[in-house]
Amino acid sequence: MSLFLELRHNGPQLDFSAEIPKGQITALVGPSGSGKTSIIRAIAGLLKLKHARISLAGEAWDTERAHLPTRERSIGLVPQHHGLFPHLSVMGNVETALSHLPSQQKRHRATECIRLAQVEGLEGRHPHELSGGQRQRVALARAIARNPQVLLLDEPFSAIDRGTRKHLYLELRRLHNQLGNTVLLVTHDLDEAAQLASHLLLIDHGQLLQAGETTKVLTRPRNEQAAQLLDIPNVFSASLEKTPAGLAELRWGPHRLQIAATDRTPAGRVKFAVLPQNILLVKTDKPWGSHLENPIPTQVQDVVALGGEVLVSLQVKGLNEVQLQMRLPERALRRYPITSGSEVTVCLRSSDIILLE
Amino acid sequence: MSLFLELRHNGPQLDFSAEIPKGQITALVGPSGSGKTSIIRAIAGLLKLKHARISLAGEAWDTERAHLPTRERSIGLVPQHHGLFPHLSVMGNVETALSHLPSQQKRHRATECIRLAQVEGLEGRHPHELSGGQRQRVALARAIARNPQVLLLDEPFSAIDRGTRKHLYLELRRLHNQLGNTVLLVTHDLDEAAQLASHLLLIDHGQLLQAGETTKVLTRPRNEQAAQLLDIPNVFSASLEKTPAGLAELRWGPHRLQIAATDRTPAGRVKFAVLPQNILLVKTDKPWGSHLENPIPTQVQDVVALGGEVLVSLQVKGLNEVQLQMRLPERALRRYPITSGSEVTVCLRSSDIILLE
Amino acid sequence: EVPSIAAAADLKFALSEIATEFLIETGRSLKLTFGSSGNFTHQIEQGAPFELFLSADENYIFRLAERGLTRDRGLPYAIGRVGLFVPHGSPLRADVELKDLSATVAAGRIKRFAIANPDHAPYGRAAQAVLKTAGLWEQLEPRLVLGENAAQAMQFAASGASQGGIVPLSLALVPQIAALGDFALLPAEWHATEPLHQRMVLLRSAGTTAEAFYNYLQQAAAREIFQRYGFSLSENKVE
Amino acid sequence: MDWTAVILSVKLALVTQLFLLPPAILCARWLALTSFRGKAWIEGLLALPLVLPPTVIGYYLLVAMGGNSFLGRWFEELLGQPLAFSFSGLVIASALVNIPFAVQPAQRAFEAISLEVHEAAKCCGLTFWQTFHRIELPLAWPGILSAMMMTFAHTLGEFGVVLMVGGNIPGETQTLAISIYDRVQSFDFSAAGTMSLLLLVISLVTIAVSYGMVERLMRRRRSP
Amino acid sequence: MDWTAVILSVKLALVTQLFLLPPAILCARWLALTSFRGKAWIEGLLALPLVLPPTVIGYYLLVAMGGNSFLGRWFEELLGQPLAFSFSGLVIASALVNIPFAVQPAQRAFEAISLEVHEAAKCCGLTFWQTFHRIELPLAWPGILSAMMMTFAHTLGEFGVVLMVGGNIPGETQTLAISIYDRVQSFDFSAAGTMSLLLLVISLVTIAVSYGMVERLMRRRRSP
Ligand SMILES: Nc1ncnc2c1ncn2[C@@H]1O[C@H](COP(=O)(O)OP(=O)(O)OP(=O)(O)O)[C@@H](O)[C@H]1O
Ligand SMILES: Nc1ncnc2c1ncn2[C@@H]1O[C@H](COP(=O)(O)OP(=O)(O)OP(=O)(O)O)[C@@H](O)[C@H]1O
Ligand SMILES: [Mg+2]
Ligand SMILES: [Mg+2]
Repeated sequence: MSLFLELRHNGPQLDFSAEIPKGQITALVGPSGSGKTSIIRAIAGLLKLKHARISLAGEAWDTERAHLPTRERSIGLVPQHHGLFPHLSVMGNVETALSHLPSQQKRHRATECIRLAQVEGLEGRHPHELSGGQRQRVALARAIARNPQVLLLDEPFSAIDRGTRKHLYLELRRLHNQLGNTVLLVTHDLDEAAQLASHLLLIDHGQLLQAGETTKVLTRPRNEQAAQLLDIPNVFSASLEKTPAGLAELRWGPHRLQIAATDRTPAGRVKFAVLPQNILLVKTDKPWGSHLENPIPTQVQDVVALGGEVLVSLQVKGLNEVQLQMRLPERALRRYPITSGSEVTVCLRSSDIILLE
Repeated sequence: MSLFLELRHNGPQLDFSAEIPKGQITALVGPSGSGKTSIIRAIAGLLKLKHARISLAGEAWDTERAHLPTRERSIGLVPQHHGLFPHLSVMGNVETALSHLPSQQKRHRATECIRLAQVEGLEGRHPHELSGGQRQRVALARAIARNPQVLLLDEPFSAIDRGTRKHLYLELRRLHNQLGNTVLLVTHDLDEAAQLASHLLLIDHGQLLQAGETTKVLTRPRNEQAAQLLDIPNVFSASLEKTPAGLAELRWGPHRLQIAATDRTPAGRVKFAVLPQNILLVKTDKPWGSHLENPIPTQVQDVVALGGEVLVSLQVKGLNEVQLQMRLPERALRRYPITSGSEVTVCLRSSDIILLE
Repeated sequence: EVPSIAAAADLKFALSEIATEFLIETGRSLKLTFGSSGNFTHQIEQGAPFELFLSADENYIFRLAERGLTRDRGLPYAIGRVGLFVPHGSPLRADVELKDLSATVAAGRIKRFAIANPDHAPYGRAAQAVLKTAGLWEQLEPRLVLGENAAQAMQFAASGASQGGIVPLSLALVPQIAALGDFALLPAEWHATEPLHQRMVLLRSAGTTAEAFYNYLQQAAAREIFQRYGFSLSENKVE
Repeated sequence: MDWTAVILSVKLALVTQLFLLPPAILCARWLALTSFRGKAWIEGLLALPLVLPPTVIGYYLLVAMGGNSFLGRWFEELLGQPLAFSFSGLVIASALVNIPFAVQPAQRAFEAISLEVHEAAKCCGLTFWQTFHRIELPLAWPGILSAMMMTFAHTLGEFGVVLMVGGNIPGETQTLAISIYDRVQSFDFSAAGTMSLLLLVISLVTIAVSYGMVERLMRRRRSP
Repeated sequence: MDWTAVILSVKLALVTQLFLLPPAILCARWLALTSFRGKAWIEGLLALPLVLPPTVIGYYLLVAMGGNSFLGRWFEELLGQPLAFSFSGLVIASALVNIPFAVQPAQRAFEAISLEVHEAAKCCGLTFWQTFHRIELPLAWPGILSAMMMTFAHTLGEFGVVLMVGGNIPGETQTLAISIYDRVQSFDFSAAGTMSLLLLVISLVTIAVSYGMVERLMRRRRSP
């Protein structure tokens, strides 16, 4: 019971197969040009691929032989470029998606969707009289109007400010809870994915890199490419050694890092990653003692403040080429001021070290 | 020596006057539909307003009487909807902005801009063969090609992933350092503003709410509306009292908050704000003692994890309607687990309390 | 039922007047349609609902008769005459002997000279014959502009766009045209090889009114009107 | 003033539009939105009525519709009267020669509708006809108006085909254009002048008012 | 086969385009991109050459060009030969009656160019002419081709005006259309048929090939 996809094409390049859980919000994340829009359009039946098998809970939409026309697929689409009807008002645009309803119900339902999408008051405007974000929300209202089984949202919030976005997140979640429809959300914003989506598909060059629950994918990249896409800067090479006690250890230049037991990965060269927010700063005046896990001596290279947070670049002692990125709340530095050049020790807790494939 | 603006119009509504510092990157931030695009278009000379005075370093672009045509303004524009020429290849699109150069130099400069905008390899493609983010970058390449004195970027990175965005930030900054041109950047992303812009204009409903250096504006909203736009949830009412010692104190329900000395604000009802990341959690096992500034007893209502960070909603004791939002790194909760219902004390340091107008 | 009558364009004024007389006398009205005789022939061959056809060229009548579309081979109603028309402002003078025309042509001062298209217009053939008789054909041929029919040749000449033209007498007598230039009637012998026998015929579908009008056209009253408009019927019977 | 002819002309122009436009618009839409081998040849064929001299087309149509042809006899049985020299015949002939005017502008207008809009219509679950009349037709409106105006003007002014097929029968097939032509042929310039002026004024007013209306409509929706 | 007439027809069609298209396209662009009071009336005026019967227009043009008119004399002095019954006169007449075919399709095509694109051109610092030939013209190409094809076809087929203004002079003003007409009038149906067929084939090939080329061009750039 899911939205099953198997897509192959070139120009746009696609070699993709995935199952999107039914009744869940799934985020589709990947760099610009990776094929997200193409996948969405293929599901909508707007892009005909060399090879496409698409089925929703057993109902075949695309097979080798058949191609269900778009209008017969129960979908709602917010395209990347809104695609409103230029000759119709906002109300007219939304009502167009409701042609199956009698006129009064149509007006009622359209008004409701316009309210949900936070564009009430603009019903009589034509698309060219709207701002970019308003157009996007009208497109959202139009997409949800038919209560589609599959809601395809191609960067639906890209032109919308944080405040409005929050309301829309709430409404989208509420709507989704009510209807239990399958939502596929294309986004560049990992926070957005984290807040809205229970599942996440990570793609690049038209290929699936990693799929799974959002929090898992976000904090446990499977390989270097995924780590890069998830914006995790700290990816390093080390060699894995198994200790006689059945434990594993990473030899990272002169340092040894204890890691959580791993059976799968064989000894040898490996890559590992650490999230910047998981790097602990050892405060010299605190009695940590035995709490110190994998302490690494470093020298501060650079401190950049980013509205409430601080990004610290650390040079690891004994590993000249290696830069470690650490993220701290600004407040943390008030009491332990760190400046470029100062020497600090950080901890990489074994449970925070992610072995990459 | 700046870009001076005085704009008034209705439909789109504008009542705006500001000076944008020359040779700086200034962010234009405001909710969807607040008039950002309209301002950009007015500066470009594409939107004729009821009243417009625009001048760049003394050179009048718009006055009561005169209107300098767009092509004579030294601008580069990345419009919100890219607006590429559909019949020209990527190379052709960029070269079109270089019609003043001889053909060979044209090709050279276009290639350079295409590289800067991170779309090399796509020179021969037509716009319909590009992804949304690629189109945006081509528009960027075209806008910078002429080395304009004023670069107008209307959400230029909205469809671009984090990784590519970072490269573009770097390139934009480098370009800006080289040329010292004036950049006006429309964005919804406060992080983006913080990373790129030295100045920030906050607008709503076509009106200027606050202008100033980015970090100042981001951490010191002037009024409640600004706080809301900057996504600061903790805005409360209290009454200001001056102590005999010349100090000031806020009476907030049963609590008293010491605040930094303020001469401007008269005693009486005031609003104040605290950034969620500036709320300190008092760890019960730590010997804080006299460090405790403005301690507030609260009860935890809700804990939401957001990829590496945690949002905690607190119910302030004695103030039933008041909810305090606190942001912590996830790690902080590992050692002091907090769950819904537990009682915690937090500190609002006097320097972190922002009095609003 | 009011019968449709097809008549050559140059009969417009004459026939309209006769039809009015006919109406006064008999109380029966007619639908008159004027146009190119060639077109009418095409149309009648395709079953056009005309009951009487007055052609500018008897050959059309014979063609239709051969195809069995007419009652008989009809009767002549007039013999056409042509003359030289010279618009005001032209270097040419209108004389009956075409002397001035010869001189002007020889002097190269004729730029354009209008006749109807001899390929298919009888007046064109007559004009050609006239010019050949006068020995001017060779010189004038490169200067000719060819009207689709006699009326168009008349327009060419009357508008002043051509310096002169050989046109039907019947048209030259129209007051509007007479005001635009001078006219000299040429002797009929000059185009003896191309006599302008104009013939009318009742078509197969002709009803009583058409028959009555056909007869009326042969009466003296009608002849008199024809005569006035330049359609004389010579004494010697053709046929 | 020949009012019978005026009325006949306007009637012919309207009836021609009535019969020509629906199939022409559908054909234009089909040509605009599908792509197949040999499409250019079909487009070429549809332009051909412009190429032959009207009188010659008229002649061929006359032969086709005349009592001697299969088609002519068939229609005669069907309608009880011959097609040639009747108003019906005139409408058919007029519709045929106006095909290029009706199809081309409409086709260009349908082609100009963006892919985005077509896709949005599909995603809204609209059927072919819903898409056609709610989305495509309103967006193609300026081009369709061009088609209407050119057809209208050309039907008023057309006289070669009409003369040949219709036979210039007053009240039945004598249009204003033919009537004017007759006046000019018989050198009745003042009547011809008056009638031409009337024809010009009728047309000018009709066309200008229609364009004015569409322009106001379009101003409401400049491409977003 | 009357090859002189064939060549003359094609020459007339080409020369007419040469003189008519540039001003017509500029005028179309102007009408498409500016908005002013009374614009609809200008559009209406430009459609009027379609409204009058060709022979009648031809007659008025003949009078205007004839030796008795001011214009006629002026031209005669200028060219050394009268305008009426000359190829030059034919070109002028033909250009005049083709105005509606040339302007309307081009105007619709210019109107269809999106505001975005116009603004982008301005921001790229393009001058009026640069914008016109690098951006607007290529984008309006399908409409301009429509204009060209309709003008081409109509010039080939037009015969009322041409006959009146040209005077049917072999080699100078006797076009193929007139030649065919003459054949039909003199009941030479087989020659008329052959020549019609030739005219149709020439036109069909020209038009189909042009459309085919533009279609391939357009496929490269379906709206993004
Ligand atoms: N018609 C086409 N021919 C060839 N390549 C194409 C075509 N359309 C798209 N592409 C390429 O296919 C890739 C995927 O495009 P797609 O629009 O799906 O990307 P995306 O993931 O949505 O990117 P973005 O985040 O920038 O919108 C891009 O690299 C694009 O350049
Ligand atoms: N032609 C118009 N007539 C009336 N109102 C208009 C018109 N164009 C825009 N507006 C309104 O003016 C306001 C400002 O629009 P603008 O496009 O400048 O907003 P924006 O700040 O760029 O928003 P966004 O972030 O959504 O792009 C919007 O509320 C919009 O609805
Ligand atoms: Mg995309
Ligand atoms: Mg905007």
